[in-house]
Amino acid sequence: MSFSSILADIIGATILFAVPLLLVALGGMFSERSGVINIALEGIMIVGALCSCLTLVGLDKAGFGATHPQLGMFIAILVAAASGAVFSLLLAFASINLRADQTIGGTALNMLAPAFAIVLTWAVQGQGQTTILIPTWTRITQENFGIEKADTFFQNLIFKSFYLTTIVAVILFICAYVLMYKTRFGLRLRSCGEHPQAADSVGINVFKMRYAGVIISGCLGGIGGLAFTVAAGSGFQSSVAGYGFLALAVMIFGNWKPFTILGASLFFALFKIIGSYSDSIPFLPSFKNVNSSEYIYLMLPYVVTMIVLILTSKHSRAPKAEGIPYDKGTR
Amino acid sequence: AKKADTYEIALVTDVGNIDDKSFNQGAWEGVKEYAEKNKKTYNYYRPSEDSTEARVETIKQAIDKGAKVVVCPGYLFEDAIYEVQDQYADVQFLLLDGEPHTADYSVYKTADNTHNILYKEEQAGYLAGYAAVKEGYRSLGFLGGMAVPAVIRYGYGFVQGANDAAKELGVEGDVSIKYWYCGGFAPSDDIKTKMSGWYTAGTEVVFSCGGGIYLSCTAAAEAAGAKVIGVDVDQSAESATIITSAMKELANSVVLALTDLYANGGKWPADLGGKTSVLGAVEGCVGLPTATWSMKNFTVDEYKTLFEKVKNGEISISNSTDAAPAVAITVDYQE
Amino acid sequence: MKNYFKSKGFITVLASVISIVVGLLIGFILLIVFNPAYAVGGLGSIVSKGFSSSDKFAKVLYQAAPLIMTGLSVGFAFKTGLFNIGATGQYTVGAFMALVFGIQFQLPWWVCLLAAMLGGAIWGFIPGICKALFNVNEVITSIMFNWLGLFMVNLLLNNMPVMLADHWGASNKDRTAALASANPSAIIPKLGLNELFHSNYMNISIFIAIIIAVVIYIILEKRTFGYELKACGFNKDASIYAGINAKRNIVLSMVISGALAGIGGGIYYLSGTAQYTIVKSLLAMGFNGIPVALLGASSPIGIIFAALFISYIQVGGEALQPEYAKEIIDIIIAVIIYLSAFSLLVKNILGKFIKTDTSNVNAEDKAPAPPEPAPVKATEVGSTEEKGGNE
Amino acid sequence: MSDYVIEMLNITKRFPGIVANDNITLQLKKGEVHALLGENGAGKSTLMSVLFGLYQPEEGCIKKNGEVVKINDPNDANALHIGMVHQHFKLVECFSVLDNIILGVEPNKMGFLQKKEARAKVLELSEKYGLKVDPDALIEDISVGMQQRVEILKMLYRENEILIFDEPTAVLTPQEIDELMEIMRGFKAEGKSILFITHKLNEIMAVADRCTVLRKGKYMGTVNVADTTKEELSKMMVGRNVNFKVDKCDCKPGETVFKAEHVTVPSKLHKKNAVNDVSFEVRAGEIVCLAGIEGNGQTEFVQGITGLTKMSSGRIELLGKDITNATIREKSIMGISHIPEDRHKHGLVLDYSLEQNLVLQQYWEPQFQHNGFIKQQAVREYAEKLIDQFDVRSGQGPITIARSMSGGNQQKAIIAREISKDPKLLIAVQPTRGLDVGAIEYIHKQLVKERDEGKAVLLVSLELDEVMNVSDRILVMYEGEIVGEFDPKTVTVQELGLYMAGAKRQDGHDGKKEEA
Ligand SMILES: Nc1ncnc2c1ncn2[C@@H]1O[C@H](COP(=O)(O)OP(=O)(O)OP(=O)(O)O)[C@@H](O)[C@H]1O
Ligand SMILES: Nc1ncnc2c1ncn2[C@@H]1O[C@H](COP(=O)(O)OP(=O)(O)OP(=O)(O)O)[C@@H](O)[C@H]1O
Ligand SMILES: [Mg+2]
Ligand SMILES: [Mg+2]
Repeated sequence: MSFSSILADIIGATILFAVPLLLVALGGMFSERSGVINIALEGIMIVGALCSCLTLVGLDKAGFGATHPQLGMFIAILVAAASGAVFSLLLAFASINLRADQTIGGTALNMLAPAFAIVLTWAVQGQGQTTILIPTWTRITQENFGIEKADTFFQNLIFKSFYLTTIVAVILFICAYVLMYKTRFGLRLRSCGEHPQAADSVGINVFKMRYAGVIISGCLGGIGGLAFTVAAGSGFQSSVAGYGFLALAVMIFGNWKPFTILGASLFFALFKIIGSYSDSIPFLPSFKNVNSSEYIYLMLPYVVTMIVLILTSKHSRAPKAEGIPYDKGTR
Repeated sequence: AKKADTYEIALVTDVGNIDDKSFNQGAWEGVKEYAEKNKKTYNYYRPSEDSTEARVETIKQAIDKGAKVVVCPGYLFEDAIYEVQDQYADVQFLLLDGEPHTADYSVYKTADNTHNILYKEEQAGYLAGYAAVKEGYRSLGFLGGMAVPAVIRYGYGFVQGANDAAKELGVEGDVSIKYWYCGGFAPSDDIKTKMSGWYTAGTEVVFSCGGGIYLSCTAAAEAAGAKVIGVDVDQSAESATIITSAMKELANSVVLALTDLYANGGKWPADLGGKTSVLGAVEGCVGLPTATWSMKNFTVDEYKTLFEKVKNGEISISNSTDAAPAVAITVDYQE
Repeated sequence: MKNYFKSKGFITVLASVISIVVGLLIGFILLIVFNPAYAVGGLGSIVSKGFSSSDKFAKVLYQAAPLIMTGLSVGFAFKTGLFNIGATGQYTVGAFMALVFGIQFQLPWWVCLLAAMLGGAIWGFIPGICKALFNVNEVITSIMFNWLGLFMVNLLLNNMPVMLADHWGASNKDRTAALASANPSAIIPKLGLNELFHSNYMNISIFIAIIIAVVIYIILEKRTFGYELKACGFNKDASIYAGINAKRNIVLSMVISGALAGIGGGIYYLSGTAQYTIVKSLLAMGFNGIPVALLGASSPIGIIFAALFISYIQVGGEALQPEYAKEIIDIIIAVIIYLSAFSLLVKNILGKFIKTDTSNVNAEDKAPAPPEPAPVKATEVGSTEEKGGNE
Repeated sequence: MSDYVIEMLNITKRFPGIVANDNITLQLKKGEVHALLGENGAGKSTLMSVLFGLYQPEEGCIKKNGEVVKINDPNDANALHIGMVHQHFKLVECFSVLDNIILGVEPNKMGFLQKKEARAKVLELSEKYGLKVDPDALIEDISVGMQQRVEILKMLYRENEILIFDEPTAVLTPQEIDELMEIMRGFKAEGKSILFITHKLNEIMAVADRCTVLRKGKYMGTVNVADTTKEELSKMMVGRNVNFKVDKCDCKPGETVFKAEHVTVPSKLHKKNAVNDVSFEVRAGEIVCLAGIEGNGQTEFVQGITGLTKMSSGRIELLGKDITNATIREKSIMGISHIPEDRHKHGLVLDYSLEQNLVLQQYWEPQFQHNGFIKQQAVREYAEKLIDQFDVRSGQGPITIARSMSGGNQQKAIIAREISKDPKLLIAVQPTRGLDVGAIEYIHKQLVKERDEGKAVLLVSLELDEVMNVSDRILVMYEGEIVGEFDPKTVTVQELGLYMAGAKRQDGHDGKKEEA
C-alpha cells in the first residue's frame, strides 16, 4: 500500500459522500430561498431513493441494466427526481396553499417516508424483504471506458467510487448556481424568500415561485437520496441514515449559498470518512488505549463545525421570510 | 372479512427482520421449509422494542394467534423463554443460540417444552481462517457485527485457524489480522468506508461476520478488487468477491428439530425437551461450502482432511469468548 | 368571555378529532389495499387494542411516559420560540446519565432520574449558550448535538466496562447491564401496579410524566417566569426592552427543554425493561417528541393526550401483525400529523359553522377577530440573523 | 374621451368583519396631484391597493380613460401604467437597488438576466429626475429617503403614468419632504397623474390640486385644495374641529431629573460614533425635545441611555444617582419610562394579548404577582382601567391579541402603559409617527399633562411641527452631536432647519458642553 493510493481513496470517498450532501443541501437552499423551510429533506431523500432503487432493480431484472448500465442509471436518476418532486408537493400544498405550519408538514413527511418505504418495499419484494439491493452495474469502472486497470493515483481516485450521480451533481451544481444568480427565475425566487409582499407587488406569483422552490428541492433531494444509497453501497433499507438532517446543517453552515454549501459538504464528507482511515494514516492519532476510538473521529466534524459556526455566526443570514406562510392580506 | 386466522408455527424475531442474512433469516427459512412441506400454517412476529418485556409480549401475541410451536432465534430470548415456558406448558419452544435463565443469571432452567440449540461457530471460523492463509492470503480482516457470543466465537475461531495455518507454513511473522466489531448487524456507509480503508491499506480478504453487514463489505471489496469471506450460509451467490463462507446450518437444524417434534406428536421428545444440543462438525452443522469451491491453492481434499481433524477432536479449538486466543500472528484488535 | 374561550378550545379539539378520524380512514384504505380480508379486524385492533386488556393498557402508559417527556421538551421550546430538534440527543445523554448513576454508582432510581435530568439539561445548555452568546442557530447545533450525544455516550460506555451487560454475568457487551441484575433499586418503583395491570411494563413513570407536564403548564401559563419565556419567544427585542434578560432566558429554555427530554430517557431506561444498546443510529423516541408536540399544539396538557393517543394506536398497530406490517401505523400517524397541519383551515371552516361568541368589550368599528394563530408560532428555523440585540 | 384618467366608481371592499371601503368614488384628472385624506384605518391604503390590483373589490368598477378595466393583479396595473409607492416599502433588503428596480420586469434573454441594459436605463432615469441612487448599493445599507427614491424609480422604470404615493412623507426628513414635493411637481409638469396619501395637511396645501376625504371607510367628499383650509379638511376627516396648537401653560422647571454627561455610543453601521460626547439635562416639569434629521444619532442616543445598546463612554444620572451601569429593569424601577421608536419591534409582544402587553414593564411587581404566580385578576382589572382611561380600542378588550389592533391603538396602549407607571422621566421617541391628527392631538395632550404633573419629558421627534408645538426646550442633534439649544418661542423653523442640516452651530455646543 502506498500513501498515494490512500490519498486517492480518501479524496474519492470524500467526493462520493459529499455528492448527496451537496445535492440535498442545494435542494434545501432552493426551498428556503423561496421562503419554505424544508425539514422534510430526509423524507424526500428516502422516497427518491426508494423509487429509484426499485427502478434499478426493475431494469436489472429486465436485463436492460446490464446492457445499458449508464442509461439505466440515468433513468433511475430521473425517477428519483420525479418521485422526490411528487412527494415534496405534499409539503408545498400544506405550507403554501393551506398556509400550515411548515415544521408540521415537514415532520409528518419525515415520518411518512420511511414507513411508506418499508410497506412498499414489502409489497414489491415480499414480506420481510427490507433491503433493496443495488445492481453492481451502476458503478462506472475502467471497463466502461475501455481502460486497462492499473494501480495509478488517478485510476484509484476516479474509478473506485464513481457513479453517474457524481457527474450529475457537478452539472446540477453549476445549473443551480446559474439559475439562482443569473436568471430571472432566480431573482424572483429569492425575492419571495426575502420579501414576498414586495414580490407580489411587482406581479410575481409568490405561490408559483414557492411551489417551484419546493419542487426543485424535491428533485434534488430525491437524486440526493439515490446518490446516498449508491455511496453507502449496501442497498436501500428505508433509511438514509440522517443525511437529510445533516444536509440541513450543511445548508445552514453553507449560509444558503451554493459555493459555501459545496465547501461545507466536502468538509463534512471528509471528516466523516477520515476516521475510517486513521489506522492507515501515520500522522493521525489512533487512540490505542481507548476502546472504540472511531467515535472520536465520528465526533470530530461536528465539533469543528460548532467552532466554525461560533466564529462565523455574525455573517450567517437566513432568508428573511422563510417559514412564514404568505398571505396576500398581511402587510 | 376474516378476523381470526391462526398460525401454528410462529417465529419471533430478535432485532432486525427476517431478511437479516443471519439468525432470523436462517431460522425463518427453516420454519418455512418445514411448514410448507408439511402443510402447517406459519408466520412471524416482530417485537415492538429490543427488550425482554416486548419479546414476552410478542410471544404471547403469537400464542394468542394459535401458535403451538414458537421458534426464537438468538440469545436475546433467554430471559423471555424462561418467563413463558412454564406459563404456556402446552406450547413448544425452540431457542436457537441460547439457554433460558432468569434476568439476573442466577437460575438456568430449560423446561420440558423447550429445546435449545447452540452452534460451534468457532469451528466454522477456524476452517475459514485456516483456508484463507493456506490459500495464500497474508493480510486478513475480521469484521464482526456486535460483540455477541456467536460472533466472538466465529472471530476467535478465525484467528486460531489463521494462526495454525501460518504456523504450518512458517509464516507467522507475515500474517496479520485486523479485527473489528462494527457495532451492528445492519450495513452502513460507515462500515463501507472503514472497509475501503482496510483494503486500500493492503488487507486482502475480510471475514464479514454478521447479518447484512456483508453488503457494506462486498461493496468496498468490489471497488477495491479485494475479497470477502461470507458467514452462516453459502453467500458466494451474493457477490463475486466472496471466496468462501463459514457456514452453520441454521435452517437445516430448525427443520430437523421440527421434524423430531412433530414425529413425537407435537411435543419435544425426551432427548430434546429440556435439553440443549450443541451442533458442530460432528453433526455436520458447520463447514465451508464445497459445492461452490473457488479457492485454488487450498483444495477441497485438503479441506476434507482438515474437517476430519476438527470433527474427531484432533484439532482442539477454544470456544472461550472471554479472552482473545493467544497466537503467534499479529492481530490488531481495533476498537 | 368564558364562552368565547370555551368555544375556541372546543373548535381546536374538534379540529384535532377531525384530523384523527380522517387519518384513521386513510389508514383503513391502506389496510384494504394491502390485505382486504383483514381490513375490518385490523382497523378494529387499531382503535380498540389499547383498551382490550389491562396489560395492553399498561403498554400504552409505558410508551406514553417517555413520549410525554420528549413531547414536552419540543413543545416547551416551541412555546419559547426555539425549535429543539435535539431532543434525541438530550434523551440519549439523559438515559446514559441515569444508567451510569444506577449501574456504575449503584444509586436509587430517583437519584438516577435527577441525573438524567441533569444530563439532558447539559445537552440543551450548550446549544442554548451558542444561540444566546454567539447567535448560532439552535436547529443546526441541536442536530449536531444529537450525533455528538450518541457518539459520546457510545464512546464512554465502551470504556466503562462496569456499565456493560457482560460485567454482570451476561454474555454480551453490546448493551448496558440489565438493571434487574445490576441494581434493582434503580428501577422505577411499580408500587404493585404491575400486579394490578398484570404487566411488567407498568410503573409510576406515567404519573411522573403527567405531574411534570402539569408543572410545565403552570410555569408557562401561570408564572412570571413563563410569561418572560414566552415573551422572549414571541419577540426577543420587546422582551429586552421590558428589562427581561433574553439571553439568560434562551439558555434557560434550552436547559429546561433538554432536562425534560433527559428525564424522558431516564424514565424509559429506568423502567428496567429495555437496556441501552450501543448502536450508531439516533433513538427514535426523541424524534417522536416532535409529532407529539405538534399534535398537542405545544400545550403541556395537549401533549399528555397526544402522547397517550399516539402510544395507544401504536399498541393497536403492533396487533396488526402478522397480517400487516406494523409500520402501517406509522403511516397513519404521519397522516394524522400532516392533517393537523391543516387545522388552520379546518378551524376556519368550523368557525363559520359554529358561531364564536365575540362579545366585544369596546369594539373598534367591529374590528374582526384576530386570525387563529397556527398551533406553533415562532418556529423560525434558520433565522440566525438578529437585529438590535446588544452584544 | 373622459376628463379623468382613472375613475374608481362606487368601490366597496370588505374584510372579515369590516367594510374597509364603503361605496367610494374617486376620480383622478390627468396631470393633477390628488390627495387622499382620512384617519388611520379610514380605508385609504385599501382603496389604493384595489387600484393597484392587490385586492379585488366586491362592488364597483374602475375606469381608465373612460373605459372599464379589470385589475386582477399588479401586472394588470402595470400594463395600465399604474404604479405605487407603498406605505411600507416593498423592497427586498438584501438585493441591490438595481435588482429591486427591475424585479418583475427583468430584461432577459431566454430567462437570463441582462442587467447592462437595465443599469443604463436606471442611470438615465435617475439623471433625468434628479433621483440620485447607487444602483449597486444594497437596500439595507441605504437611508430611508434613498429607499423611497428607489421606489419612485421602480415606477418610472415601468413607465407608469399614474403614480400612487401612500404616505410617502411619514418617514422623510423635512429636507427630503421638500425634495419629494419638488419631484412631484416635476411629474405633474410632465403630465403624469398623482394620487397622494398623507396625514400632513401642510403637504396637501403645498402640492395637491384636489383632495378626497374618507372617514371610516366612507366617502366624505372631494374638494379643491385652493378653495379650502386645513381646518375644514380636518373637520371633514374626523368630524369635529381639531386643535393644531397644543394648549399648554408656561413650563416651570424644577429639579434636575436626568443628566447625560459625555455620552458616546458607537455606530452599528460604520466606524464613527453614532453619538459623540453628548451632555445635557432634563428637569422636572419640562419637555426637552431632541430634534434633528433622521440618522443623526437620536435613535442611538435613546437606545444608549435606556440600555438597549451599550454606551462606549459617558455617564448618566437620574435624580442625582449614577445609572450608567444600571440594567434596563433597574432603570425602569428607578422611574424611566420609554415609548420606543419602533412599536412592533420593541414596544409590543404582538402575539400577547392587550392585557399582557399592558403589564409588560410591571408583571413582576407585587401588584401583579405573588410568589411568582401572576395574579390574572389583578392584571385584568388593571388592563380594563387603562383601556378605559386611555380609550384604547380593540376587538375584544383586554384579551385582544395585540397583533390585530390598529397601529394607532397599539401606540395608545404603549403610551398608557408607560405613563401609568408614573415615571420620573418619560422618554418618547416619535410617539406620533404615522398617526392621524386626532390621535396626535391626544398624545400631545398626554405629554403635556405629564409635564404639568412635574415629570421630566424627553421627546425625540423628526416632525418640526411637533417639535415647535410641544417642547419647552429644543436641542438640535447633528452627526451625533448637539449643535444648538433653543427656546421654541423665540426660534423659527427656518433657523432650526439650518442647524439640523449642519450649516450652523452654536458656541458652547461644539461637543464639549459645559458641565453646569
Ligand atoms: N388585510 C386586511 N385584513 C383585514 N382587514 C383589513 C386588511 N387591510 C385593511 N383592513 C381593514 O381596512 C381598514 C382600512 O385599512 P387601510 O389600511 O386602508 O387604512 P388607511 O386609511 O390606509 O389607514 P392609515 O392611515 O393608517 O394608513 C382597516 O381599518 C382595517 O380594519
Ligand atoms: N391580517 C389582518 N386580519 C384581520 N384584521 C386585521 C389584519 N390586519 C389588520 N387588521 C385590522 O386592521 C385594523 C387596522 O389596521 P391597520 O394596520 O390598517 O391600522 P393603522 O391604523 O393603519 O396602523 P398604522 O397607522 O400603523 O398604519 C385593526 O383594527 C385590525 O383589527
Ligand atoms: Mg396604516
Ligand atoms: Mg394606509
